[in-house]
Amino acid sequence: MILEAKSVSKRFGGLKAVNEVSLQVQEGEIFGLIGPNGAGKTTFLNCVAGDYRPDGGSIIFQGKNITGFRPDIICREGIARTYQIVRFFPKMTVLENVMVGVVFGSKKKVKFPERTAREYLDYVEFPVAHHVLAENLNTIQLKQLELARALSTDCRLLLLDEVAAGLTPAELNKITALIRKIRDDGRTIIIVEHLMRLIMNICDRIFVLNFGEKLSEGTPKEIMSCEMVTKAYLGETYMH
Amino acid sequence: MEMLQQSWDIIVTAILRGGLYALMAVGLSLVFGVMNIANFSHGEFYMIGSYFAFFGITEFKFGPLPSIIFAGLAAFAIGMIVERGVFNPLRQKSKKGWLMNTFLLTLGVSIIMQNGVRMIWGSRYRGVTQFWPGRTKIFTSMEIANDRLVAFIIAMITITLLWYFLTYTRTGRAIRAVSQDETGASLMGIDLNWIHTLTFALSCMLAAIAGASLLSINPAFPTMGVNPLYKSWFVLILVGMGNIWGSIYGGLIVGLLETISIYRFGAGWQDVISLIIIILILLVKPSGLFAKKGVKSVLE
Amino acid sequence: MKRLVTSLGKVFGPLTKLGIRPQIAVLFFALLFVPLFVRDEFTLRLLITSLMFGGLAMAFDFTAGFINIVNFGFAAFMGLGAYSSGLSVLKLGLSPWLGLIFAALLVGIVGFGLGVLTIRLGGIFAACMAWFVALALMAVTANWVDLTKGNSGLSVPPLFVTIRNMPYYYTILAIVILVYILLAVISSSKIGLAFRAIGQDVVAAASSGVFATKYKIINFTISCCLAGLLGGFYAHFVGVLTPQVLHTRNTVEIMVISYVGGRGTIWGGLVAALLLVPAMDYLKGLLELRLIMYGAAMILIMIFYPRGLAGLWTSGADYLKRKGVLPDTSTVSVSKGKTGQNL
Amino acid sequence: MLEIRQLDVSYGYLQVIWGVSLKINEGEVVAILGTNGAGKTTLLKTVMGLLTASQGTITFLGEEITNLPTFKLIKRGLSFVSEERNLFPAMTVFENLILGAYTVRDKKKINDALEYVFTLFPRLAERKNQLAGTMSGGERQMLAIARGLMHGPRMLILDEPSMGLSPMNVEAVFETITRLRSGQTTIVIVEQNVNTTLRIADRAYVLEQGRIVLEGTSAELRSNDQVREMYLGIC
Amino acid sequence: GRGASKPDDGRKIVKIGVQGPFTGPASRVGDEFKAAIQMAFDEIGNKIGDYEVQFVWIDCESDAEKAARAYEQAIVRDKIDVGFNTWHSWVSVALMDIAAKYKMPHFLSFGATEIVNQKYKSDPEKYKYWVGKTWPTPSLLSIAYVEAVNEAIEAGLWNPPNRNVAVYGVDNDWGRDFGNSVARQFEDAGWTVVTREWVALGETEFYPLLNKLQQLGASVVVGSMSDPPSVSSFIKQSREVGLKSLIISDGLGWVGEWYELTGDASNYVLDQIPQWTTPAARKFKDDFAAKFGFEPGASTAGLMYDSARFMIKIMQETLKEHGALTQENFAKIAEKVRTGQLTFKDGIIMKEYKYTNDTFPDPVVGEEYYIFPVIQYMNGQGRIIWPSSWKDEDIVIPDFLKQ
Ligand SMILES: Nc1ncnc2c1ncn2[C@@H]1O[C@H](COP(=O)(O)OP(=O)(O)OP(=O)(O)O)[C@@H](O)[C@H]1O
Ligand SMILES: Nc1ncnc2c1ncn2[C@@H]1O[C@H](COP(=O)(O)OP(=O)(O)OP(=O)(O)O)[C@@H](O)[C@H]1O
Ligand SMILES: [Mg+2]
Ligand SMILES: [Mg+2]
Repeated sequence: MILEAKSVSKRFGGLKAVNEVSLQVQEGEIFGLIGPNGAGKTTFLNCVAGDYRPDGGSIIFQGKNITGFRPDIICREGIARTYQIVRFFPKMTVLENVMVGVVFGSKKKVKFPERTAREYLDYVEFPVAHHVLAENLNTIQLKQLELARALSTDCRLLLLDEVAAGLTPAELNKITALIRKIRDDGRTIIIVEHLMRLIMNICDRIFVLNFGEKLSEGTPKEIMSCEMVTKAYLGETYMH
Repeated sequence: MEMLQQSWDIIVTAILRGGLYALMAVGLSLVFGVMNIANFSHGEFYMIGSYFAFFGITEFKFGPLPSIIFAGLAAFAIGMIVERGVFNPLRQKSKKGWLMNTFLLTLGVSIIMQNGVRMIWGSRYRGVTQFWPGRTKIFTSMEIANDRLVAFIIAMITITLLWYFLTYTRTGRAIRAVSQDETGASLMGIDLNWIHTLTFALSCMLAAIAGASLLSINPAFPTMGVNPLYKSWFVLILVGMGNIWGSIYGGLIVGLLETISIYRFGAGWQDVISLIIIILILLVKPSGLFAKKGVKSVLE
Repeated sequence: MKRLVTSLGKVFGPLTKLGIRPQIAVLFFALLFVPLFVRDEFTLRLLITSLMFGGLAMAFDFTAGFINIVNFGFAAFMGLGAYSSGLSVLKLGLSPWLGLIFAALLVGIVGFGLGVLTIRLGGIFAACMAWFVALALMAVTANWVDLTKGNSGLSVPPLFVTIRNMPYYYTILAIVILVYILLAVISSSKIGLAFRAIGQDVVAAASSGVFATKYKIINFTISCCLAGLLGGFYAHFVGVLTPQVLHTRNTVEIMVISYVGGRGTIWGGLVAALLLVPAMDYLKGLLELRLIMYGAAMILIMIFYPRGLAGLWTSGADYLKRKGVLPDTSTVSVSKGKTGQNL
Repeated sequence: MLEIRQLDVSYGYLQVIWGVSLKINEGEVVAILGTNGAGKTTLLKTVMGLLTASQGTITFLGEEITNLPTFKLIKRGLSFVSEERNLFPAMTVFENLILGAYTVRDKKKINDALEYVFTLFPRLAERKNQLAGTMSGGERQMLAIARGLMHGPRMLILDEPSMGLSPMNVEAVFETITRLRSGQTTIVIVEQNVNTTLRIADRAYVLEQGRIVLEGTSAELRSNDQVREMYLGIC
Repeated sequence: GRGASKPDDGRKIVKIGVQGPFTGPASRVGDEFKAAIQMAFDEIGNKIGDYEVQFVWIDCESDAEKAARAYEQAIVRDKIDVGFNTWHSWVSVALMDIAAKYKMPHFLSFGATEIVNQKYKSDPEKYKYWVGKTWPTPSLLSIAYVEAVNEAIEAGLWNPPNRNVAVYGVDNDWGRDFGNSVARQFEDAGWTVVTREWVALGETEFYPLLNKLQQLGASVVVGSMSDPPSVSSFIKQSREVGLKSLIISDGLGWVGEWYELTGDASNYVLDQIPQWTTPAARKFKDDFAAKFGFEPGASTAGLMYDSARFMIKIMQETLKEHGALTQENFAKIAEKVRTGQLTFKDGIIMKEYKYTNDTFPDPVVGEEYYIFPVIQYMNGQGRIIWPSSWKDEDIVIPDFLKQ
């Protein structure tokens, strides 16, 4: 078990965005987190990554309680993430963007950050020259860049928030393969996604959130056949 | 008894002072909220408001109130010209680094206006001794000059009118829409250029009204805008951006802080005291007393 | 031409690695020899002032151009340096040289505090916080008459016994070279990478492991420390201090220089100072008209060339590279490359 | 109704749209498909005057509208629901809708329009006084579409209306489009959700790297091998 | 550029470098200075003997560094032969070093506070090129108020309820120096100082301060502010608040338009300011207003006019004694100015401008030399009430101050 959340809660004013959520993620699995818009998926990721401090509960990562740690510390502990709305350094080159992760993101001291950064860019098959300013990239390129930066922190656990949103099926296939490759290279992944095709395809286990609370948990098959999930999330007429 | 009397004095003084700070701050806030411009030439419109009121009275022989209105309208016109001549061209060219670029533009406008006025009208002081002679008794013992009272009332009426305009009229709603989402607003059929020009001109008008209604207290001279500018920034930062009613409280708070520190620590320290308190407040509430997180608008 | 540049590139290669631009190295070299040719005391004084403003603009840019916080109270920190250096000489009996160092340290500490204060604030709020601290400092300087003599002004002993400008010239040149090298080296190091990262997206920086607070504080401390040092020089060069030194007017002046020079470049501010300060001096006879022109120039530059002189240089160099006049040596080019469009 | 001829658009040096021509007839639902970054949004924004065309012409109802400012296009009966929604977060649902009718001066027409969108989206009527910024993603999308209908547009342009929505909400959005279509509004829709889109569209264009590479009726496209491979993910 | 040196065509030119705040926050003063100097030199056809006078206007912008730089430029580039005038004390201090460096005699500067005296006294030999202050250290003048008030009380014109005095002032070198010295002088004369209040430069809101003063109930409220908006606001608001004290507002009349700003609120207020008393003075005032379109202030334009004419005299004397207007010769004549051998008696404001070794760099203060009469304002007119030998009228005590 790499990550354990014990009744994690986060409130915004009166709104319980995440309410007593407990879950466990096993080492080396792809863990899907789904739920309707506003269910609290992003908020939960934010709690894990340290962007929000949970109001209650605890988060254990590799046996260490990291609840309420600063995001940069959590990053160096080995949890990296991408954002639903891509975040990057617009006035830096592609290479420098990744170097930030290489230099500051891990506890290990990297001897040749530039070379390492290039390796990660190649790893995600980044299609654009490395000296281009990030502000000139398009959405999919930015998503790849963000992925490379997240990986470059040498993380054990990767949190992906809607990486596939807005991709065409062909692009989807590529990203699916990439996610698999990342997992096969020994990293654990939590993925938040609305695209059922992707989720059902690659997840080992799926966790469904609704109104900040756990609705269901299980293998993709179990989830698909779960009536509650169909009702709250997929919709009656959902068809693949 | 004396304590009580003194507290009343402090409060009344603070209110009178704060009302005009609020009027200045509202204009600043409007431009910041709608156009995302941190305007450092706001004080210069206060200054030309003063000048126009002076000319209204001495040259055109208007009465006090018409002079103030005249000053407001004249500043409105100048504001339109400045917006069209300075900010509009930049907007058409590029919106990169907008906040800082426009900030420098406002500094340029401020320098030009200060020195331009000095070139045209010289640096002599132009003032009138009184608008509305006489004093009014407030409470049992305190008397206040009518000028000051009327200036305060004008400020409050202006702010209320502005609030009504923004809340209930079609154009007002358009201004608020632009402040929240420019692209969205243009997709509603709102002419952004016109709204920007209007907003800037309105803000200039508010500053000019403040300057004009204080003419009998503050004679007009080229560098007079600096102090009110600072004070309105204090208010704006204290209450947070984009909050008209907040600006009134903010004006009163800054007024009160200054008044109290004058009483308690002597006049020179007023800035130190009120700044330290504003800094402390900001440490606790980093985006201002009344700001709502993540929501940018001119009116809550 | 191309070969010349290439061989120059070899000479400056190691420097470039540290982020020190060859053209600036050439400029410093030229400045070293200026007094051999210019024996005119006034020109030297003008150069001293220009260099001083250049140094200030670089230190200002270090914060504004990198971590993207405009220290709108910058002049006050320079003024604080001036007063602390002056007072340490007058009250503690330090030598003016020690005074300079004392000022740098003290203002560095204050900058540290400012960094702590502005940690939670972003954008315009951080700028205003710095400004408010500065206004408060200025008011204290004016009111703490027992210590500072307030608005009457404080006489400060000079750095040198001689009254010639030459020693001051070399002192400020040394300081400015030091400042430039320090800032260039830092900003091209890992720390500089962190500065730019938090300047562009704090959240992304944090999730990449950058502890923004730490770097913000480091940045403020360094920038203020240098402002203090230059302030100390100001004090002993001019010989008299009033609280007006801390005035926002001066911040605006420094800011304009740094912006005209080009944001986030360090060297832009220095070059801009060497052009703007003499230009403004030359136009002195125009009185208000000069300031009106100054304002108008500011507006025109911001509208038509917001990237400043450095931007002009870069696009010029890019143009030459495209024409093949200059070799394309840069590994990290700022030019807009053609982006691949698809996977 | 809308005709685009030989349109070129660039961001700075970077040209994104290359000689695009297309034609949309009254009453049609036309889909524009394309990979990420193909330039769909760019194309729509240029039509709406949010970006400037460097070459080519756009005509609407027989009049040239190339590079007219956006607000004038709204007055002529175009409406655009953007990818980013562009709602006014600090205003209520009601105020958002009223602003949708900014170009309409007639009170009665506004009220009629309000009634119409409230029958389309009963949810909005319930939430009339909620701030738009506090609504969920699906509700926001409904509001954006409703707002786009408030001035009674002759043509509605939708940019990825289902992006980021849960499957249930996606369903709801497509249902709305079908209903609008029966209401005689011409619709242009850009979507990634190719499958569903082709089900409701009459015709479609395929945009690739800023060029139109295919066009035809939905049925034609659905049976086209290239489309099947690229967009439907059927290999 | 202006870097031209002297023409070789035989024309003789003397270049005089005039320091002043010609732009910046104090430019109002600079305007008056410039105008008054031009008046004085126009009267002599801009000629000293066969020398044509050329001015180099050196703008200090109210900033020590800029002033010093401009001064060095004037010396090195414009090759001025002599320096003249300043306004701020801190500018004086910065320029003293430059003057010493180039041995440039610099005559008659306004910068008046103690800091200038201290710098001079720290090394009189080095700073001997800094020749004379146009305005004495404030404390030398303010004693007149104490004497005027005490004389009125002794003469039975006024029976104040107490011997308390409240001191206020603008928070700068001028205001504080004045306030503190007048406070000391009142204390020496047996009065009690109940408060000292400093206000920010440019402040125009005095309700809190005035209410405080009113509650303290001092018989005399004395102070100085240097900027007209503050002064006029203070006076007007003191009436609005109903302050029941005799107000001494040093410097109210510094700008010509003071009465337009304060109106009758200035009635009964005491000030110490030179008046346009002599016919020559009144003529100057009228000529000035006609020529430049604004009212001159007696203590700025008026004093400057005297100062400029003293300067003319110095130049004429230099020419007469040494035959040429050169920097060295001006330096020689400086000795005579400093020791009182060369004085100026034809001023429109003061009886005699004179320095002695004892007073230097201050001018000799006294009824026959340099003194500001104490005046009381009534309906826009200032009437001299002290010294008795100059007196127009007795002090008038308003009803609200009578017991
Ligand atoms: N900073 C915040 N302040 C106030 N409310 C918030 C904040 N962040 C999120 N919320 C609210 O918390 C709830 C959960 O939001 P969250 O972003 O976690 O949803 P989500 O599951 O990621 O939805 P989506 O699929 O649309 O991205 C929503 O109702 C949202 O409005
Ligand atoms: N503001 C911009 N500056 C520079 N290039 C841009 C800008 N916006 C978009 N582009 C580029 O233009 C191209 C087309 O972008 P556009 O957003 O139109 O694509 P799209 O088809 O709508 O893609 P998506 O499916 O992601 O919405 C992309 O390569 C993108 O990188
Ligand atoms: Mg989310
Ligand atoms: Mg798009």
